[in-house]
Amino acid sequence: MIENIPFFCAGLLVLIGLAVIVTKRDLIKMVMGLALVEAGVNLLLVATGYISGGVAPIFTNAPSTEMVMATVQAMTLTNIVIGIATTALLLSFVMVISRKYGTRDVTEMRRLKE
Amino acid sequence: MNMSNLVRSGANILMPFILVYGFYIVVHGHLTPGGGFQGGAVIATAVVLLMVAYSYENVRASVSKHVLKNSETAGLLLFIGTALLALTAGLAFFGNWLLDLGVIFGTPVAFGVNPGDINTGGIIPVLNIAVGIEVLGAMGLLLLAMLGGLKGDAE
Amino acid sequence: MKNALRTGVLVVCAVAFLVAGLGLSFGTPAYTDMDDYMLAHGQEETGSNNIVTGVVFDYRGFDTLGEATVLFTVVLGAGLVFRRLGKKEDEYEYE
Amino acid sequence: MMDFIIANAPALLIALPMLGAFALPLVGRLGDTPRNAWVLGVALITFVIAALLAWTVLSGGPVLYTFGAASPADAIPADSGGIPIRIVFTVDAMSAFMAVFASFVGLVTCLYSVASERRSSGKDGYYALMLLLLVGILGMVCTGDLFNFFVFLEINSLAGAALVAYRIDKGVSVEAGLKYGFLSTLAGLMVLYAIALLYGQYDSLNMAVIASRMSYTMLDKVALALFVAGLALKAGAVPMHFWTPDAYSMAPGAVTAFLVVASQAGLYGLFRILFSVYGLTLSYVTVGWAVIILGVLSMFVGVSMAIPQKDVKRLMAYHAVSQSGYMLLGVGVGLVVLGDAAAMDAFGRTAMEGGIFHIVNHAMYKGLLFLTAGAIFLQTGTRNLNKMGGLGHSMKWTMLFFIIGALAIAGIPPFNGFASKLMIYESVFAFSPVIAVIAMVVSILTLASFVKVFHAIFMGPEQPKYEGVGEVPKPMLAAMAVLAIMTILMGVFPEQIVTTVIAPAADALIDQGAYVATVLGGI
Repeated sequence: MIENIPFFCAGLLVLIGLAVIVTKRDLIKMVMGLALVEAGVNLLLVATGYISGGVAPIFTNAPSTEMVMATVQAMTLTNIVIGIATTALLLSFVMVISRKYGTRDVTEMRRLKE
Repeated sequence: MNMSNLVRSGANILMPFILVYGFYIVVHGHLTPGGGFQGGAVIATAVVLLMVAYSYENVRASVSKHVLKNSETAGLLLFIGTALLALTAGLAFFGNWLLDLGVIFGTPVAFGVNPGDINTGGIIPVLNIAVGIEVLGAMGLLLLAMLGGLKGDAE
Repeated sequence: MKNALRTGVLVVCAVAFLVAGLGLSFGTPAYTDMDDYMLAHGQEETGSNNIVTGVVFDYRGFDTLGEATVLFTVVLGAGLVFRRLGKKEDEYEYE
Repeated sequence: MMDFIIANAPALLIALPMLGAFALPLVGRLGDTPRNAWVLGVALITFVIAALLAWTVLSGGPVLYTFGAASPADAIPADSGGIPIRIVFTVDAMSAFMAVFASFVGLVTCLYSVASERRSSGKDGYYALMLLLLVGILGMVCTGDLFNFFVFLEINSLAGAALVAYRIDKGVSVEAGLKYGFLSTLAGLMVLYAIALLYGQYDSLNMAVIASRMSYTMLDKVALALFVAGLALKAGAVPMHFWTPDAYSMAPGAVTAFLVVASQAGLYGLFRILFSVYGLTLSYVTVGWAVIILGVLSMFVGVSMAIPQKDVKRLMAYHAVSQSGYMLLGVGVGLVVLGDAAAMDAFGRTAMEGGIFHIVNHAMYKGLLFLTAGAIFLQTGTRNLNKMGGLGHSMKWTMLFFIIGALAIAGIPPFNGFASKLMIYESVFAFSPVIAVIAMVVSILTLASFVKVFHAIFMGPEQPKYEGVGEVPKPMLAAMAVLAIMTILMGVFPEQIVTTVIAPAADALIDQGAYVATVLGGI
């Protein structure tokens, strides 16, 4: 059980992110919560690919040929870039909103309620 | 607003090192940790450094949006073009058509630990460079767009 | 009421997201066949010493194209929301 | 040349619109007309390739495309132990069907945008995003790889969010775009978490391999719950529907029509996961009932929220939620009887065919309705039903198209909505009469709602403030006419369409063994 701590950490990060999204009212903080969820998912992805005693899967002057899984690392790289892109787009939206509305408080975004 | 002389001189000195380091990460992507995305991001931090050291207006004046946009488009077209060329070589989309050809990047690699040669990897270094150019342009554009939005300078 | 609902949702999520630690075993995955193949054949098939780069640009190169596309999409999107609107575009007030 | 295109159709289907979008900043410098021609050309070629691909699939069985392999068809390398290593596109009848009508709607909405967005700024970005949204949808429906699915889901979400925010509208559109982008990204991350759970257990990302190794452990159940939650959010089913009215009402008309298809790609993903990845290992009765309950809730909540709306696009958006309930209901009934061959033959297959048929029908008539709403907004500058009236005198064609769309959505013969709803009523009645009655009541409420809207917009005396209002430009009328003709055609010849296209698609979903065997070879 204790050796599974990376998985628990990943789940915990996702949970913290969700809690931030649910409880905070500032749009920027909500986007930060989303980034936390992303970090948790990335951690879970990388952790699933670990093999005990393995080294990074790069053969240039490698210390041994017992290596960890490569696919998840590639997936994590992809997801990191996607995450940066998403965060940038959402933050741009928040910037426009806060300039046009004069507030970032989510409870004051009443214009789309019926 | 301009930062102090010290910061600006430091930025001037660091700038070439950042560029060279980013370029190194891009072209050695198939041998050492790194690759197009990472290297492109490192080069894009040079733009950030400029923005920190000098004012946004100065950077806007010296770093042209058109150059960044062109480099983004060129990188993407090079990327998808390289992948599409595999079709003409009789392989599937994204086939490694430069592999084992013996010409540039085409040296075969055997299994096992080795010191690494730059001219291996087939289309991988080409794609790395393409992605590097694209990420540099895209990150630069994003930063300029968001900073421009911050200053209320819409365009 | 609303707080109770929130807490309930979070508790359900907690169970869902933490269960990964109970089912998987860190360091000793059950199946490793796909990645074993990549480690064994990656150098010959992609010519790249860095297997991660080999996966990113060769085995899963199509994902990377998608990733570059995401970046392109975001640059377009950010450019659009910060654009200066034309004179003929009247901004519609939502009522 | 033809053989080359057919052999590489799945790759070209994605690569061409991508290339078209990447080159748009360059083409856009030449001016408006070359850019519009470029966009329409790319969309048309994509549609032709999708049709070719569908023809190949329907005549010769599912198509495999392995990216980066020496030959596209050999998904499994010689000494890999019988598993695919690279990304594999698995295009079966269901995927091909989705791809064809998605690219068709893409073409039509681009044609409509040529006229409707002619006065807007930033059109290069707009058209590039339209093509990228098309790329996202096509990738989602064609791929056989879970992580690839996630990547295209993100392209779909972000392009959609940027398009929703396109009009800005003093920040209100941007708020809707933020809501859409935020929730879609959250949905995408849930899907990715589930993918990581599956990968950690089975070390594969290929749907067929995972299906063959599936043992339905505790983790698989959690992954299933995350998949359903994420993809139902993306598809806009109740209780995760709150982004739909905002996003659909604030986006430009053409974008809204296309966003309907984008959320249907989420629905496709849900069906693919349920049937092809989990399939019979699933506790299908429980999950099937869950899908049915989602469907009935969507139908009922959607229509009851729609009736009091004053904003015409918001009203239509709630109807979209309500209609997606029919699809969930039909396919849910099929899922409940998945393991029961007799019940499946008696009504399950018909229910699934009805649900899948309703997907394409909904894309056609709802697209048509959103396009007419966009046309009305373009000419009058308002979406408020109370401020409209008497437009029937000046916008006769738009009125005609609106009538066709409204009758189709209410399930009146001879339009296509009737054909698929009839299949759903019949089969669901055999399964549970109560649910069938609910479905019919929802249909009647839909009709009532649209009669009201029709009256508010088109009837009454000509109003002086709309004196200068005339008919919309020809490209917009052409786009609406194409969708209207499809709506009528599919309503007049439902039998032919169901036997040639829909039945193979339903079979492709039901028969999990065939899907696995397509990729892994005969088992």
